[in-house]
Amino acid sequence: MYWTGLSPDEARQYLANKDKSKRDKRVSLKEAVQKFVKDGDNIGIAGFVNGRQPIAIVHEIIRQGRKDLTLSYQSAGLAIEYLAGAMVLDESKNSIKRMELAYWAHEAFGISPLLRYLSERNKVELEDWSNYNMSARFKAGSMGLPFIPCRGPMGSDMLKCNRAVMIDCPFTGRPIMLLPASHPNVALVHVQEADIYGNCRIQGPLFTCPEIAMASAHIIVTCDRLIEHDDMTRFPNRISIPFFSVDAVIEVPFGAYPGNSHGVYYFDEKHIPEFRGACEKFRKGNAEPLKEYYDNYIFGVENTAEFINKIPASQILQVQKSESGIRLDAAYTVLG
Amino acid sequence: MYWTGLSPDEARQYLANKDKSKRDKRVSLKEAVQKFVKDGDNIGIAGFVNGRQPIAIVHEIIRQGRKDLTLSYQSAGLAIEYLAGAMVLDESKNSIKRMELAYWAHEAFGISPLLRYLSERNKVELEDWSNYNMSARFKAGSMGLPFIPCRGPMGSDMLKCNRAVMIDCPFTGRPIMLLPASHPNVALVHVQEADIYGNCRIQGPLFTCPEIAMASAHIIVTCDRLIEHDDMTRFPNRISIPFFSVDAVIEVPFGAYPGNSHGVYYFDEKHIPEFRGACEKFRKGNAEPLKEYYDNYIFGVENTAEFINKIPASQILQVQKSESGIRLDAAYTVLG
Amino acid sequence: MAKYSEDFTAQEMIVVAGSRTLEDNKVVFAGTGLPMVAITLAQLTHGPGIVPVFEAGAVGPELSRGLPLSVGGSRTTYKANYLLGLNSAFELTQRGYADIGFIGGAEIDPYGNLNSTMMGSFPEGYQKPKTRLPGSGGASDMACSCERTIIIMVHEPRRFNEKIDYITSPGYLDGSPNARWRAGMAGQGPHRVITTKAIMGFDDETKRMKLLATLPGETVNSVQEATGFELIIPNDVYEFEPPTVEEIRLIREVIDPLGYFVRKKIKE
Amino acid sequence: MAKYSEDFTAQEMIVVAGSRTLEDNKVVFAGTGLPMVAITLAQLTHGPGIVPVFEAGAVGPELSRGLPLSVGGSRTTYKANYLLGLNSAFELTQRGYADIGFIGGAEIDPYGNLNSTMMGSFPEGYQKPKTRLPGSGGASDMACSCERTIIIMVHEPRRFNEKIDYITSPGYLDGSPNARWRAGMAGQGPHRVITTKAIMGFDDETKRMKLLATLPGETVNSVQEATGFELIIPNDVYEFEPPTVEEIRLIREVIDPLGYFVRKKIKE
Repeated sequence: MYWTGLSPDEARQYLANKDKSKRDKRVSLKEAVQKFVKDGDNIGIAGFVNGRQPIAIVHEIIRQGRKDLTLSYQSAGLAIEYLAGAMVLDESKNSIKRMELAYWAHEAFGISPLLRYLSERNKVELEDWSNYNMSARFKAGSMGLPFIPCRGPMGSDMLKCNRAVMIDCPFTGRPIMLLPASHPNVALVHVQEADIYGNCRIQGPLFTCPEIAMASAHIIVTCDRLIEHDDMTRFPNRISIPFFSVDAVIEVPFGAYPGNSHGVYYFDEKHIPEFRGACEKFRKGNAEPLKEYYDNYIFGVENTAEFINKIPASQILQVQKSESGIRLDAAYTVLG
Repeated sequence: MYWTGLSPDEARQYLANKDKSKRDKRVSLKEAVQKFVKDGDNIGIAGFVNGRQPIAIVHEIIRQGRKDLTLSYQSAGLAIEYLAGAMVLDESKNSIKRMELAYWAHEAFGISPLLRYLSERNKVELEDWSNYNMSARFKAGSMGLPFIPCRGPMGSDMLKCNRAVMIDCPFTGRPIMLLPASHPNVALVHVQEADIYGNCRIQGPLFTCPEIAMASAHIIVTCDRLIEHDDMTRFPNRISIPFFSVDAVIEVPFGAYPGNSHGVYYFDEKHIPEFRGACEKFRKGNAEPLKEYYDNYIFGVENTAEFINKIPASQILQVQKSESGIRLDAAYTVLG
Repeated sequence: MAKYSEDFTAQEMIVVAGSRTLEDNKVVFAGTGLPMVAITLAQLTHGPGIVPVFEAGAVGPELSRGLPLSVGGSRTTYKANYLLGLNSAFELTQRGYADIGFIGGAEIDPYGNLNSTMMGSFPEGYQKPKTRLPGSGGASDMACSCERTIIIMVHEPRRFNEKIDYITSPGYLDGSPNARWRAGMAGQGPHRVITTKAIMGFDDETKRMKLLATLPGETVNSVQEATGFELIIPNDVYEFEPPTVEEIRLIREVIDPLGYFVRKKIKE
Repeated sequence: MAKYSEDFTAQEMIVVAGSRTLEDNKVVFAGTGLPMVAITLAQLTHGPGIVPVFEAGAVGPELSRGLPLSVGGSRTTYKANYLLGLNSAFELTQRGYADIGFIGGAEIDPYGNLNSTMMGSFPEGYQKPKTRLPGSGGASDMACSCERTIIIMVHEPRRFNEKIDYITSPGYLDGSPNARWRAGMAGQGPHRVITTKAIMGFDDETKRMKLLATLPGETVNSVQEATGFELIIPNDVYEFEPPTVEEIRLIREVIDPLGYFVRKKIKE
């Protein structure tokens, strides 16, 4: 059995020795990526398809350049497409070595052009799992267990090429599947609200964010807004990731744009097709639109604020206005 | 391997065939106990020590009389003590056959007199586990898994007399413990707020209540207050037990008294010693105070409202006043 | 006004058929795309008590805030009755809470096994497929653990094959007796296959696909011709009731006015 | 005013010793009773950054609302930084988030194995013990999975035995090399044993209990006499600094004015 990222025993030891004190973890996104994302890392990508994907962190990784990454996620869209786009444009600067995944596409916005491009050329090693498999693998990691049992997908061809193990249940005698834990080197997580110590409050579906975060050795959190610690601890039942798991907290408004951040902004139904369209053109042989997209929106800017500034204000106002998600449970004070 | 309650396959089949429609589930506590609690049942006791224990339901069970019960819980206090008291007073009417437990005592209020009485006379079959073991067994049940791995307590004598199985992890090669799922016939759960369909919002520590509820074939919920369905679904992230798991909902103010219901009332620091003292006297040979206690507070009343009415108002006001727990996240409308 | 619509697309027909197949008051685990549209239509017509479950975490929401563009999108959460994450949604399903799983696929075999992973040779060509598809997502989990599944497919010969390239979502596996039970699965398997041409079920004995009804404009022959393997054709194949004017109006005006899932060519 | 208190009980001494053993800024998983009092004292003195974890679910609360009467009581939750349930608390612990577990027991052996289940013959007498104790609770989980444990005990000969009747919470098991690792445990095992008479640790090689310090009023001999097995007595045993006036004041006036845990005779 081989492990990507950390093995369960390594992950335990790493965390046991980690400084868990409650301290101000605000840094710049540049510093956070410099410090916690290394070439060759296994990276846990939080969010789900195009909901709360860590877009701002991924853009910064692309600007800095990282190679030989293993990407672990259940279902993802934009975050992976952006990393893949950077790879196909300049493999010497950014590259994905391997993916442990359940789904890479964009649901209503269409399939992933670059999944087809990369896999049909065998440029990325794939390990297919189901959404529950990947979610449960992170869950096992976050629980400190080397594996977790699961009832599916038995009989699927996924089992022929992934590390799941079938056993006979020692209690019922029936076959059951065991999934090895996933412990990424670093988790990239975007949430609506965090405090300066790293406590995170997630609105709407939690996806697999708490599990991915707590399974990983390091966690970078971006949030749409930093709030007062006391506003966070007033509702402890609503804290989804406790401070001591988190290494870096960065307030990045629109950090999941052009995807959906529940209760804050909806999908940008113009910008997602704009980016995806450029990827599709690349797949069909025309690299220029994708190159232009990156030069304009990623390499041509310093940060997410500048990226957002290039989007027509009407689009930004629209994604805020059309967001139907549940707003905050309570009043809060935004940190100035 | 033997199962108490339902086996994993029985539990799956039972639930697959169950009516999961969203319908008004209010009934009287009498009816709920008549319908869902049978002689010989494995009963999952929710709450933790003396916090949110299902006292009102247990008192009603005692009034109706149930025999040969298996009680499953992590740490419990009053709920079990009440059932045990009923048993020692009249074994022909109420009896506990077996307990799957981690701890039975009252923390600051002292040990359990009747655990000593019953076990030292071998009147109850015991299966010892740890708090995490029992919690994880319910969790496995609620997840639809026949077992769940766990890292403890290896090397403990508990493993010699319970159904845990040690295996070598197929991924790391290291020993790990597997816990069989627990699927009680019925879960007894007290929460602060529920709606008429059975959705439950728990304030403060969740204990193992969601897992016990969702592992069981039937669930009886008592709540300190019924609230409007729309007030419940306004904060879906705070719903701890979804309606389709629940069979019966009963508004029983003070349904966990004399224990703590987080945010509503604190421990009654007078009444708990009063009851526990009667149990201790019984253990030491004087049955009279315990008999009087039951005649006065349980058999002599019809329901929890009458029980509460026998407590000095000053005590009731005190447990409300001294409760320091977190109050509701939001305004709500109490159903009239 | 006429009861039945005279102008509808194959995609609209599939949504109507899917919707009508859903019983009221059941818990329905919804895959992305057409299943979401069909569930919404059912809720607006005969099934107001349907409890949708979305794998990203939302359970029992009202789908009245517009068509969700994702099973994790904000519109899946309005007045939800439970809202955690993927693990909790799939755990509910394993436990037995999901009466129906509603999924799609790119390719299907006679036993209802689905492929949404890759076209090409497997396992040799796994790392270099001819066509790479998005992957399982939650479909294989639903296929295993929902009590029954309903499958939605575009009906083309290349998608209906005696042998598929890759089994992503297990149906009745090789069709042998109790194959699913012996494999360790909890759910009972595929209940219906709804396509652009027909409604199909499965033979109780052989577990092979069986024609139940032809959709408007189709015949038993046209369905068999569009199917890459031999269907069981019983004597009582019936014609499916065409979409009503009201159903088509709801799809076009209320549920998917921008045509995200319904007017587009169906893709996986 | 004198720095040191001249009037304190054995229970108060144990709380002071427990408190001083806790480093600031560590995550401390608190068993019920005296450990809760000791953590609160540490937070009020040298360890304001200690992060308490309670097995019922509360993580990182401020313990300023009065002494919790239960590890699941409302007073464990004020300004908590995470608040789910037992599974989540123990999962954190398995994962490596709990630096210290702080537990008690009724009986202990030289390797730090604890009994809080039963007195009598085991396994024959399991269903009819001589004395039945409350059971493990979460102590055995803490003993296995917290990175280190601190044990609090009443120091009486009958509680310190070469062989205990029942191992509830594993220490170093039989003391053989890597016994805990070989058994599959994640944590490193007992760090300190704090009693009404002494502070003890464990020998690195043999894993047997070793006297480190005597509490005020005790000597090496009085400690050994109160111990039912032979302690390792190194040359550098020191006298533990007596409780300060301020520590005793905090216990009596601020933390446990009603004497729920501290003035009572310690029981398990």
